[in-house]
Amino acid sequence: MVDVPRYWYNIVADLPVPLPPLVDPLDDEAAGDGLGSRIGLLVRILPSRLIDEEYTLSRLLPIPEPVREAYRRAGRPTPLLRAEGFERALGVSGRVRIYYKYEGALPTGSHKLNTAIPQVYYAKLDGAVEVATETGAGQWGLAVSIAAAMLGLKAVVFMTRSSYRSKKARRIAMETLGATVYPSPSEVTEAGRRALRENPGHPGSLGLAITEAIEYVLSGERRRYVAGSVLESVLTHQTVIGLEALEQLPEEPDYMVACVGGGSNMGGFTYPAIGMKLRGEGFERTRFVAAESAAAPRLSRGEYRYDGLDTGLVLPLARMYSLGKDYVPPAIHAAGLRYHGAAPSLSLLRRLGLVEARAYSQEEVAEAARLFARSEGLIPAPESAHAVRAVVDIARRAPEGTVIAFNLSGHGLMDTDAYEKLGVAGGGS
Amino acid sequence: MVDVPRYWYNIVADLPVPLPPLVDPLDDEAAGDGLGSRIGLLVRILPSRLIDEEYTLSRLLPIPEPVREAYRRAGRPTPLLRAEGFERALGVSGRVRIYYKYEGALPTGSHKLNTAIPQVYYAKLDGAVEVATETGAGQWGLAVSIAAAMLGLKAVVFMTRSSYRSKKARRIAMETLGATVYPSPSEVTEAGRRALRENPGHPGSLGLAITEAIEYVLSGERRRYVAGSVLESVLTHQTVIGLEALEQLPEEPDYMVACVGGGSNMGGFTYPAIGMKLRGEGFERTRFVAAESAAAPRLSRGEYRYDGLDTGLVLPLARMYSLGKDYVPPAIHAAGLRYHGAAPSLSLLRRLGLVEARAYSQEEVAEAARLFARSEGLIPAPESAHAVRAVVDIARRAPEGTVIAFNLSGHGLMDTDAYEKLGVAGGGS
Amino acid sequence: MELSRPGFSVYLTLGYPGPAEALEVLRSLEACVDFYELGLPTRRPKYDGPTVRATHRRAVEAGVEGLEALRLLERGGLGKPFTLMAYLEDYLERPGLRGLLEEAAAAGALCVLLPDLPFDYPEMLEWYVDESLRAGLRPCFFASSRFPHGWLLRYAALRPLYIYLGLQPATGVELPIAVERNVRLARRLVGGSYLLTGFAVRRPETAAALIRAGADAVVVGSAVIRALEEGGVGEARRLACSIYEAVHGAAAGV
Amino acid sequence: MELSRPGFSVYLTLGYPGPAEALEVLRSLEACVDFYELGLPTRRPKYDGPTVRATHRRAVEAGVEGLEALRLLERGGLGKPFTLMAYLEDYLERPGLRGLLEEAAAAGALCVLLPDLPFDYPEMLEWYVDESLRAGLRPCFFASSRFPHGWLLRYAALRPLYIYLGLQPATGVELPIAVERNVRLARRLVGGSYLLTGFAVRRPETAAALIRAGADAVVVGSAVIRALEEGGVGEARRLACSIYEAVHGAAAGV
Ligand SMILES: Cc1ncc(COP(=O)(O)O)c(C=O)c1O
Ligand SMILES: Cc1ncc(COP(=O)(O)O)c(C=O)c1O
Repeated sequence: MVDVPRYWYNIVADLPVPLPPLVDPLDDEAAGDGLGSRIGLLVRILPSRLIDEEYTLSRLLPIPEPVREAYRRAGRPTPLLRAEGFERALGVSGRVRIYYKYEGALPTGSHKLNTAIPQVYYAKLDGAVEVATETGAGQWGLAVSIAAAMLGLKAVVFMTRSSYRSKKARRIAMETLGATVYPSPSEVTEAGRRALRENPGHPGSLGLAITEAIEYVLSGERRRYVAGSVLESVLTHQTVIGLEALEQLPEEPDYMVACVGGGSNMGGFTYPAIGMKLRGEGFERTRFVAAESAAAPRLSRGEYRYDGLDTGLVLPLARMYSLGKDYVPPAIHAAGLRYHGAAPSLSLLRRLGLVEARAYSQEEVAEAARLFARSEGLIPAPESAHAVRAVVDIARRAPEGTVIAFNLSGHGLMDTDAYEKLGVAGGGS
Repeated sequence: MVDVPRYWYNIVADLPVPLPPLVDPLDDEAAGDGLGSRIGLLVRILPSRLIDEEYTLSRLLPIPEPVREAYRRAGRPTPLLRAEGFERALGVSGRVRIYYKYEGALPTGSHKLNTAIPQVYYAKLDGAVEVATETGAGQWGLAVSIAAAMLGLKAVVFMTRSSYRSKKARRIAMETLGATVYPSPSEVTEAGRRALRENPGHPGSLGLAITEAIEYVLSGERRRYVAGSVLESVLTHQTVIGLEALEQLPEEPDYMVACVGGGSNMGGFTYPAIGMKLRGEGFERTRFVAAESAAAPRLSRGEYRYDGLDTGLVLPLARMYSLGKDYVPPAIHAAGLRYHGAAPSLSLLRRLGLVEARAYSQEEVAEAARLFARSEGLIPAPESAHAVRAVVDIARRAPEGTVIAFNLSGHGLMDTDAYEKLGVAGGGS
Repeated sequence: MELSRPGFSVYLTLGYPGPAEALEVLRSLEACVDFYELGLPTRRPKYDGPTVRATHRRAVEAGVEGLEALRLLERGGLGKPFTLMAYLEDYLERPGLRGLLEEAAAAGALCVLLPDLPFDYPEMLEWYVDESLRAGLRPCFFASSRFPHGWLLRYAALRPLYIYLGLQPATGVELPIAVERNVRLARRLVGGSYLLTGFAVRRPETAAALIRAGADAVVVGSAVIRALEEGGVGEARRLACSIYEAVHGAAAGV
Repeated sequence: MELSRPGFSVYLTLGYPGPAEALEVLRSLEACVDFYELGLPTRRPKYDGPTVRATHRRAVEAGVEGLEALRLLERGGLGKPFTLMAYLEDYLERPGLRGLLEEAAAAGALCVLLPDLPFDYPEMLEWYVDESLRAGLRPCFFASSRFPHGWLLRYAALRPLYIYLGLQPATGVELPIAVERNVRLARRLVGGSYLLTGFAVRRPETAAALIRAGADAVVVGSAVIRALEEGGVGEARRLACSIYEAVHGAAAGV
């Protein structure tokens, strides 16, 4: 039986070209907000050990024993399943074999817990008593709330206003776990108040919610910001997914597919395999496919350049595919895919052609989710359903013997409002 | 590492006195509904193999390999966790050790899948294409919907009307999985129409929903009814919980605690240990505590006698603690505990003093749920929170060195409406 | 006295089809039974299936109830041994367990089977045994197919005339239960005790299979009653004889 | 020519604190450096931290930018070897990489470190090496503390004057990074190559620890600049000398 890995995998060590660094905005002096270097500011924002993991030459990072233990408590390793029902429903039985890693098995219902646990643990090592963060659909906020409850810290979550309204169940779940949840833009921070002044009906964006969470952290003592995606260290934590999958997969897939918000579940699922490919140890013919939302198609349509990680530029800039830090995506149900950028390493791999990207509309994704739910018995999260959709496309056109593996990053039991509105519930079968 | 058990445990073989049989109502001829013997009718209602498991002299029942495989897919064995955070929050650290089995780790979020899988599988063996059942909060209906989707059958669920309204997320989840969900009382069956005529505002009851589901099964071809609790065979299926727990528990508990609706999670969790006690193989000093709702306190206040399993008396009578088959409990949030009776074997054990019962009000349960969520990071289902409440009581008064194990039968991520109304979300921590 | 091995028995409610015909019907089956099982008519045949329940109702409606039914046997008696079946509930107050057993002994019964005793009066088991012996009867015990192993062992230790294993949840109702597995399990538990099996047996093959699975004897009730209803005494006799032969053939290895 | 092992270097932007004082400041540190690292002033010091960025701005505002800064060295030169740091971006169009390197060689530099080359122009690595050699320079390479192992191996194979490991995300900004672990790892990968470490070193003990962890040399920039700003040349010199001694002491096993 597969055990929880002892190390996370840091793909930066194996990239074919160096990863452009995070940088300060060059006009920082001009900004005059008194915060100084954004790079320097990280030390007041992020847990120390996370910073160290962000800047390491190590290929393998030891998972601290308390984190491994918490992973086990939370149900890691998660299962890798063969999607036989889905293969039948797609009419590709016997021709195409489909596997999926099921991160919805974690108690928050998504992969987000994989990094929430170490980050909250690191914050605690720093003596923090509060962790703050942003959230879209609430998967990340819920994961942080759980990790905080497990480790005895208080969680403060800035939830994009559109989701604050539509994902009420997740919000209340966070509150039940003791977290304080603010709709973003909020009245709690200067950045939030400014956004509300400019647009009282602002639906919120992840970029803005990040700025708010960081402002909250900087304005008090013993607080740390925890990051839901995009940072290399976060993707590194998520590699538990892929490392387990390598042990579990009975055969090398022709395709490995995941959805992309900030890139953490995609990175977590695929990097260990991409690393083997880069080192010439396998996966030579495997294609890596990122499924994103047509509402925020940064990898398909964004520009590869330095841009702000957050709207308020409190964080450094990163070179990545971006739709612009001020982009406010439509309020789609897959709120976790509404981020304007994609993790620098994933962006680089995309630029190098090692990762492909496909963008899908909410409607075509819903159809795939419906098919999957009814044939496999698991309701995909609206985010994860994008990966399902990509698998449908690939499988239908694939030649005999094709093997597809994808990451089902979360379940959608708390996203039923979305499925009702999208007409996935009910109807014929 | 613990594997999925190969056998279920049938406590009937070890009971200190014989279990009273299910019987026909003696005035059946008079009933004149043309359905004849209720015992005889079972063959048209239940999956054949379930009937055989209901009437077996075997102590151990082999788990069919496809069911074991599905258990593994679904994430069995589920974890057994030490509640250190909760111990601290209770102020009993170092004095009392608390363990819990976490059935919320299953994809439906509760133990119900443990019996949904074999029952739907057995229905399929009979050539059925549809399975019908009742549900309260929707945990059972959701489990059946998942099992049906996994195995390619159609699920039809009669959901008590009060929950149909309040547990919208679970209803839509079922529909997303392809199930048809009717509010009970419904217009679909004669029993439903009759109840609505008598009381147009009828909130529904599990007993009535059972009658409706069975009427639905009897009025069509290739349909089977699947039972969410109460039947011995259902409790037997649930013993995977306790059998795993016996392997996982590092020490023999002084108390084993579970909530009781029909009795299936209580039976599943405790019977393997009670069996050892009855056979003189251990657990001599362990006390077994059933936590029920003060809104349906059958074990604490009910009468031990023959009563209908369902309101319409379509099923045989069972000797059990009952509040009367026509009892309509208040519409509490823990809808899964609203059943009027308790499984015959559990009732018998209660009568023999081998199981104790305690009933709690919704409010005192909510307080315990809040404490648990904030200290352990897992939100208990409102049903399971009754067990948590009992543990609080026991732990606070327990002498040094007391060991308590309880079954966390499900998570409450889809019951946030309840926690919001009960004031568990938000507030101080 | 011990019962023959293998054994075949027919169950009938005493007083059915009517006070006048009851004895005659029983006698007509005599060649094809090793012993009879006779039910004392009751208004509450609580653990019986619909067919047997109807015979109780018929007898009671014809004015035959409880121990009175034994009078029907006075008119000449039976050519084969018999045991009685009665619900203890009916006799506890009057005439009491002792009275019931004494009257049964006086009527020539070998034992009185009390199907409600294990479920409703489990604490009276030893008392029942003592009283049976005192009355000159052997004890007979009822077990269902969901029954504690400890009780089967206990039964066996009490040296009964037979242990009656109810194969189905109720008489005359056939559900898809692996009855042979249950017989094999029961046999392992009861050791050398005489194991009588019944409830819803209606075909010679089933009876033969039960014997092969380890039963000592088979009893048929509802099926014979239905045959009687549908085809009269001749039909009932044909059925009984075919099962009798199957039972004896199975034991001989046929 | 090879650099001394161990080595200590000071980084200053050429033209800072002003065109007039730059050379004087450098010379005042001469006794306590093994070599200098001099930055060509730029308007876009994109990978530098705030302290170094300010020196670029000061130089540019004083009218010293890019290769023009080399003129400052003509006024008498330095008593220790030096290497240059420049952003390739500034020179690609005019005068081109070749022009940059030729002018650097003419000014007496040992190599030109291009910190943006690996990130922004990775495909130009070999070209840079060729052009450096052609101009009579050795190549120098920049690496960050999140860097592909393959590139460190590749660097080492290209026989550079040094490989510069940027210990922190930007110059002068100290984050809680286990820099010694990174130095040990880098050393394993670069073999015998000359490993220069820098970014935010500001204390003698840190420098000594880096040498013990496997670095060949340490360079200090922002800390010296801050000392200069706060305490003038004397303070800058005291800091440089204390670190110089720590570096040499550490190598001697002190
Ligand atoms: C279930 C799920 N999948 C995917 C994502 C997208 O994030 P990432 O790309 O970092 O995995 C989210 C974000 O909220 C999510 O909740
Ligand atoms: C989570 C949970 N626990 C417990 C119960 C009570 O049922 P039982 O007593 O059969 O376990 C239910 C019923 O719906 C439930 O959903």
